[in-house]
Amino acid sequence: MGIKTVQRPQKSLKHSLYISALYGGLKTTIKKFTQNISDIDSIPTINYPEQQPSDITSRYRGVHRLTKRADDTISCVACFMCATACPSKCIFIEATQRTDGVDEKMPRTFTIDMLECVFCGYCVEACPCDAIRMDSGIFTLIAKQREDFLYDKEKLLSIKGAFGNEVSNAK
Amino acid sequence: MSGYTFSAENLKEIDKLLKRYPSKEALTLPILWMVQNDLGYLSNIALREASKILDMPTSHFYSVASFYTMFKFKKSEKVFVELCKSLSCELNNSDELYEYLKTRDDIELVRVECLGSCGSSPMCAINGKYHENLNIKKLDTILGDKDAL
Amino acid sequence: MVTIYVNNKPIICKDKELLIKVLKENDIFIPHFCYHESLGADGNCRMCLVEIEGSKRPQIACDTFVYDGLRVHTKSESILETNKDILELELLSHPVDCPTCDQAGECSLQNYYMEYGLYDSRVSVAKNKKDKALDLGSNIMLDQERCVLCMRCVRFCSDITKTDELVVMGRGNDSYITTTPFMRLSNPYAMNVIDLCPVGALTSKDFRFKQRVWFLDSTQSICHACSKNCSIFIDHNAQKNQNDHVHRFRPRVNTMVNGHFICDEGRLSYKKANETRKNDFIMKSRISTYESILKHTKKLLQSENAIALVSASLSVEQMLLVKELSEMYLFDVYYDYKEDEKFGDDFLKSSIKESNLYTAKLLDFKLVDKPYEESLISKSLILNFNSEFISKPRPIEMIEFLTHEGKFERSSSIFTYEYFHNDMGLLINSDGVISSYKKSSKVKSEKFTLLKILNDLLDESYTNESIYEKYKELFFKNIPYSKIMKQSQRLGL
Amino acid sequence: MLFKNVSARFEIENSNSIDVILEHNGYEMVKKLQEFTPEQIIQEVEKSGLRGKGGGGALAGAKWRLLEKAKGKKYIVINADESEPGTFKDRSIIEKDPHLLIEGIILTAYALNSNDAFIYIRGEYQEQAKILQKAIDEAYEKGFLGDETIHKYNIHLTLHRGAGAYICGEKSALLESLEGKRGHPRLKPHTPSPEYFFNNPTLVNNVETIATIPSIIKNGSSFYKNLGVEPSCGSMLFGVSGHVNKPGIYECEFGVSMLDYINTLGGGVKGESIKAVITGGVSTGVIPFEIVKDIKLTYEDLRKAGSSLGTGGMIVMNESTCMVKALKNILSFYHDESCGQCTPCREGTFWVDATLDKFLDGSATLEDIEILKSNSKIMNGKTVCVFAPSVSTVIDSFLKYFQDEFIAKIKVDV
Repeated sequence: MGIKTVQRPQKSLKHSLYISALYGGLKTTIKKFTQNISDIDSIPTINYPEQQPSDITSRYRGVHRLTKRADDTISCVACFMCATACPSKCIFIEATQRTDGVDEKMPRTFTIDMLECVFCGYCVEACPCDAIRMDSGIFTLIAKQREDFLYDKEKLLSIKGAFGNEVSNAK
Repeated sequence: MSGYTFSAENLKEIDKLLKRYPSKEALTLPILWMVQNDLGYLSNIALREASKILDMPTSHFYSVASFYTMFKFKKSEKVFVELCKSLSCELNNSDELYEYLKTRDDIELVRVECLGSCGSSPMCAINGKYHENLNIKKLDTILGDKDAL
Repeated sequence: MVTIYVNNKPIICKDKELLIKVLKENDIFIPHFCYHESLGADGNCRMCLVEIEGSKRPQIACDTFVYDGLRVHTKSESILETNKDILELELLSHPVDCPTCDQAGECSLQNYYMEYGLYDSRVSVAKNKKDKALDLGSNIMLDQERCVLCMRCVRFCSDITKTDELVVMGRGNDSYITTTPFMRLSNPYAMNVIDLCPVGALTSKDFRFKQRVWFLDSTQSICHACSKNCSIFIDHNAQKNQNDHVHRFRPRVNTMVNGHFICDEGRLSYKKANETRKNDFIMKSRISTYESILKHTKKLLQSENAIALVSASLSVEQMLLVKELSEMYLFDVYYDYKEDEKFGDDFLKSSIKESNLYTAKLLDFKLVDKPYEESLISKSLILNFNSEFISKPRPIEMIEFLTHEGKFERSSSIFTYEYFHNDMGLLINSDGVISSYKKSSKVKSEKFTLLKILNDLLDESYTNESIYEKYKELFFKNIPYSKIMKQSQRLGL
Repeated sequence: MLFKNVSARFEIENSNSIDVILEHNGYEMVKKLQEFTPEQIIQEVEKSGLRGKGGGGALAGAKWRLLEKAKGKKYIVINADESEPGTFKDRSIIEKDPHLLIEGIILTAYALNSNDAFIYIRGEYQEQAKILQKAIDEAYEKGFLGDETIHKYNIHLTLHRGAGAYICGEKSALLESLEGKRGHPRLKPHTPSPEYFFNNPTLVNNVETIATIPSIIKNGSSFYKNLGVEPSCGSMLFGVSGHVNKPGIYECEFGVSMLDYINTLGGGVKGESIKAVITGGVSTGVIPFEIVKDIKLTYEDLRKAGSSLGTGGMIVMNESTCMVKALKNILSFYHDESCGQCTPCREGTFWVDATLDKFLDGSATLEDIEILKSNSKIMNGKTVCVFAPSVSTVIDSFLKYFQDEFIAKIKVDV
C-alpha cells in the first residue's frame, strides 16, 4: 500500500484567530438559547419526574409482560422463539409438561435479565402465541441490586398492559 | 377371565384350510370369521388364541381386523341394522328409511356403503340378512317380527 | 456402473440401484417420509415423485431402479407443483403445534414446507382429531395427529426388532398408529423409532421439553456403554452463564458398526456425561493443585514399587501413554472387565461392557486375577486409571485418575480428567473395528485430558495423532490416522 | 335386445342346485375336458377377444398368457369382491348359476395348469357365500372338484370371505387380503407380469369373465368374437339402477344403445326425464342426457365420451336429482373406502368429502371449487392403485357437466 502525502493548507491570520470558526460552531446554540430564553414554554423537554410523559403510545417498547388467555391461564407455551430471536440472549426459559389440560407445554421458569435486554422488541415479533408483549408502558427500571433486574415468570405475568386488550390473541 | 377355545369343528376346518393355502398367514380372515361367528365379536382372548394357532403376533390380528369394517371389537346385544347409503339407494329414498330407523332405539344402526343390491334398492341388512325393495311399512313389519330376525 | 442424468447433470452409479438412494448419496434434495435406508421403501407417502423422461406420469424415486441413460427431473415445474400439493395433503390434518413440538427444528414437514414455500393454508374444513401425548412405554410419546402414517416405526418393530409392538389400526383417513392392545413398547431398541419418525409423532419422553434442538451442537462420538462402540452424535449445549450439558445421544450412521441404530441403554448413558467429578485435584483428601499433585506423583513413581490398573474403556491413545509410563518406571499394567450375558444380544449389544478391551489385550496388559492379588503384597503404590474394579487396597499409596466419583477418595490422591464426551480418541470394538470419537470445538474444556496429564508425567508432548503414529506399525496394521478420523477401519481379530 | 349367454339358465327354477343344472347341460365342457389340450383352451379364449369384466376391460387372453409363461406353482383367484355402488352382476351369477362359475374355474385351471383356485367373495355377501359354498360342496360330491375327479384333472376350490373393504376388489389388494393382511394395493411391477400370491404366479379374474369361459369353449371363439362390435366383443351383464322402473341385470351384446337399454330393459326412467347417467359403477364418470342419447354400450364409445364402461352397472338419475348431493354421496363412499396407504388418496378423499359438506350446508366459496379441482389433479396418477384416479374422474365429470349446480350452492355475500 502506498502512502499519499497531502499538503497542509497554509494558515492565514484569519484562520489562526478562530473567531469566525467559533461563531460558525456556536451559531445554532446561540440561536436556540435566545429563542428559549424568550419563550420558555416551547421547550420540548419536561420536568421529569414531577411531570410524566404523555406521548407513550401502545407501540412504545416498555418493560415486557407475559399475557394470559381468556381462561386466565398463561399464554406462553415455552416454544423458545423469543429466546431464539433475542440478540442479547437475555431470556432464560425452562419448559415443562403442562397439566391444566389447556396445552401440552408451558414454561416452568421464564426469566428476562433486564440489565442485558436492549428493548429491541424482537421477542414480541417472534412470539407465535402473543404471549409476550412490551405494551406495559413502563419505561423506568429501578432496583437496588442486580438480582432484582431478573424478572421471573410471576413478575412478568403480574405486569398489566397499559393499553387495554389484556387477553392474548393466542389460538 | 376365562379362556377361549376353538371348537373341534373349527379346528378341523382350520386343518383342512391349512392344506389349501400356501402359507398359514392366509388363514387370518377365516379364523377371524370363526371367532366372530362364534362370539359375535372379536375378543382379546380369542385373538391371542388365534395368534397361537397361526404362530403370528397378536398385533397382526388387531391391525388386520381393524382394516375391515365387518369385524367388531365390541359385542352388541341389539338387532344390528346396516342401512345402505350408496347412490342407488339414496336415489330411491334411503334417507327416509334412515330418518325412521334413527327413531328406533331397539336397534344398532350403521349406515354402510353399497351392499350390492342397487337393483332392489333401498335396502338394509338386518343381522347380516338382506331385506330389499324396502319402504317404512315393510321395514316396520320386518323389525316387528323379532323371532324371524 | 451406469450414468444417469438428474436435472441434466450426469451421475455415475451402480446399475439397478434404487433411484432415491442414488439421489440421497449425491446430496440431491428429494423429499420423502416412508423411505429409510434401513427399512427400504414402502411407497405410501408419495413425496418422492420425480419426473422420468419417457414416462407419462411422475414416478416415486423409492420404487424406481436406475439404468443407463435414465433421465430424471426433480426440479421441473410440474414436479415442484406435485410435491407441494402432496405436502399440503400431509399437512391437512396436522395440528401445526410446532411451538410445543420437540421435533421442531429437525422435522421433515417443516423442512419441506420451507422448501416448497407453501405459505397460506387453504384448509377451511375441520381437522381430523386423534389422540395426543400417549405414553407408549420405553420413553416414547406418541402424538397421532402429527403422524403422517409413513409406517417407519411399525416396520421397525416388525422387520428389525421383530417384536411387533406397534400396529396401524383402522383404515383410510382414520388410520392411526398405536401399540398392540395390552402391550407396551418394551424392546431394548425401541427409542430408535424416535429418530426414525420424520415428524413429531414419536418423541422422546426423556428429552421431552428439555431443549429446543436448534440450540444444540452435535459432536461425532462413540457410545461407551459396551464394547460394540456404536457411532453416536452427542447433542449438547451450554446455556448462557452455565456449564456445558449433554442432552441426548443419537445414533450416527456407520454401516461398519451399528448401521442406523443404537440400543436404549446406550442412548440413555448420556446421563453419565453430566455426572462427572466436581473437584479436580485432590491430594491426601484435600483439594490441591495440579502442579503439586504432579510433583508428588513423580516423586512416588521414582521411589515406590508401583503397579497400575487400567479401565478397559480407556482410549487407544490413553492406553499407549500408560504403556509408555509403565516402560519408563518399570511397572506392570493390569486390566479387568465386566461381562453381562443378560445384556448382550446378537444385534447391537455386546455382553462385554468395556469399550476398548481389544486394545488392552493388544498392548499385552495383564488380566486381573490371582497373580495380581499376589503381586499387590509386594507393591507400595497403585496407579488406578479409572477402573471400577480396584479392590480395597492395603494402606499403601494410591493415585487415581478418575472421571467420576470414586470409591476411595479419602485414602488417595486424585487427578480428575475429561470424560469422553469432551475428549477425543480412538476405540477398537469387540469385532476389531477401530473408530474415532471427536471433541466439540464449541466446548471450552474445564478439566485436563488424561493425555495431558500423562504427557506431563512423562515430560513428553504427544498429541493424539503422534502417539498413534508412533505405534501404528507395531499394533495397528499401519492404518493412517487420517483414514480412521474419516471413517471406521477394520483391524480384524 | 336381451341376449342370454351367461344368464342362459338364470330363469330356471332352483338353478343353483347341481341336480337341476346337470339336466340343463351343466358341466358339459368339464365332462369333455380331456378332449381339449390346455393350449387349445387358451387359444380359444385369446381368439374370442374376451375382455375382463371387472371394470378394466383388458384382454383376458393376454393375462392368461402372462400366467402361462410364468414359472412355479400357479393359482387361480376369482374376484367376487363386487363392492362398487351400481354393480351387482356377479351377485346374480353366484345366486342363480354358481355351477357355471365353477365350470369356468375348472376350465381355466386346466388351461393354465393350476390345481388350486380360490373365490374371494365380499364379506357382506353372506347368503351368496352360503349358496356358493353349497355349490362347491355339491361339485366336490359329484366329482367335479377334488383329488379324484371324473374329468381326471385335480383341482381344489376354496371359498374365501372378505370382511368389508371395497379396495380388496383391486387385484393386488385382493391378494394381500387373501394372504391375510390389510388390503393395501401393491406397488405395480415395472414390466408386464402376473400377480403373485405368496410369490406364486396367480391369475385374478372377475366372476363374470370366468363364467363366460364355458360358453366360449362350447360354441367356439368365433361365436363369441362375432357378438358385439369389435373390439368390444361378446356380451355383458349390464345392470341398471337408480331412477328406473325395472332396475336389474340384463345381458346384452356390446353395442346396444344406452338409451334403448334404459328405456326397454330398464323399463324407462322414473319421473320426467333422464338428467344424467353414471356409466359403469361410481368409479366411472357421469354423463348428461345429451351424451347418453348417442352412446352405444362399448368400451370405446364410453371412453370417447370421457367415461368408461367399468362394470356395466349404470345408475340413472332423473331431473329431480341434485348433482351436488349425488357427488357428495360418491365422495363419501370413497372417503370411507380409501385404504389409507397413499397420502393423496387418504387425505384427498377426506378433503373433498368435507368440502362437499360445505356446499350442502351453504358455506362453500368459489375457492372450494378450486379445491375440488386441485384435489382431483393431485389424486390422478400419483398413487399406487387406480382408486384415487377414479375419484378424479368422478369429480372432473361432475364439474365438467354440472358446475352450474355447484356454483348455485355457493354462499353469496350480501
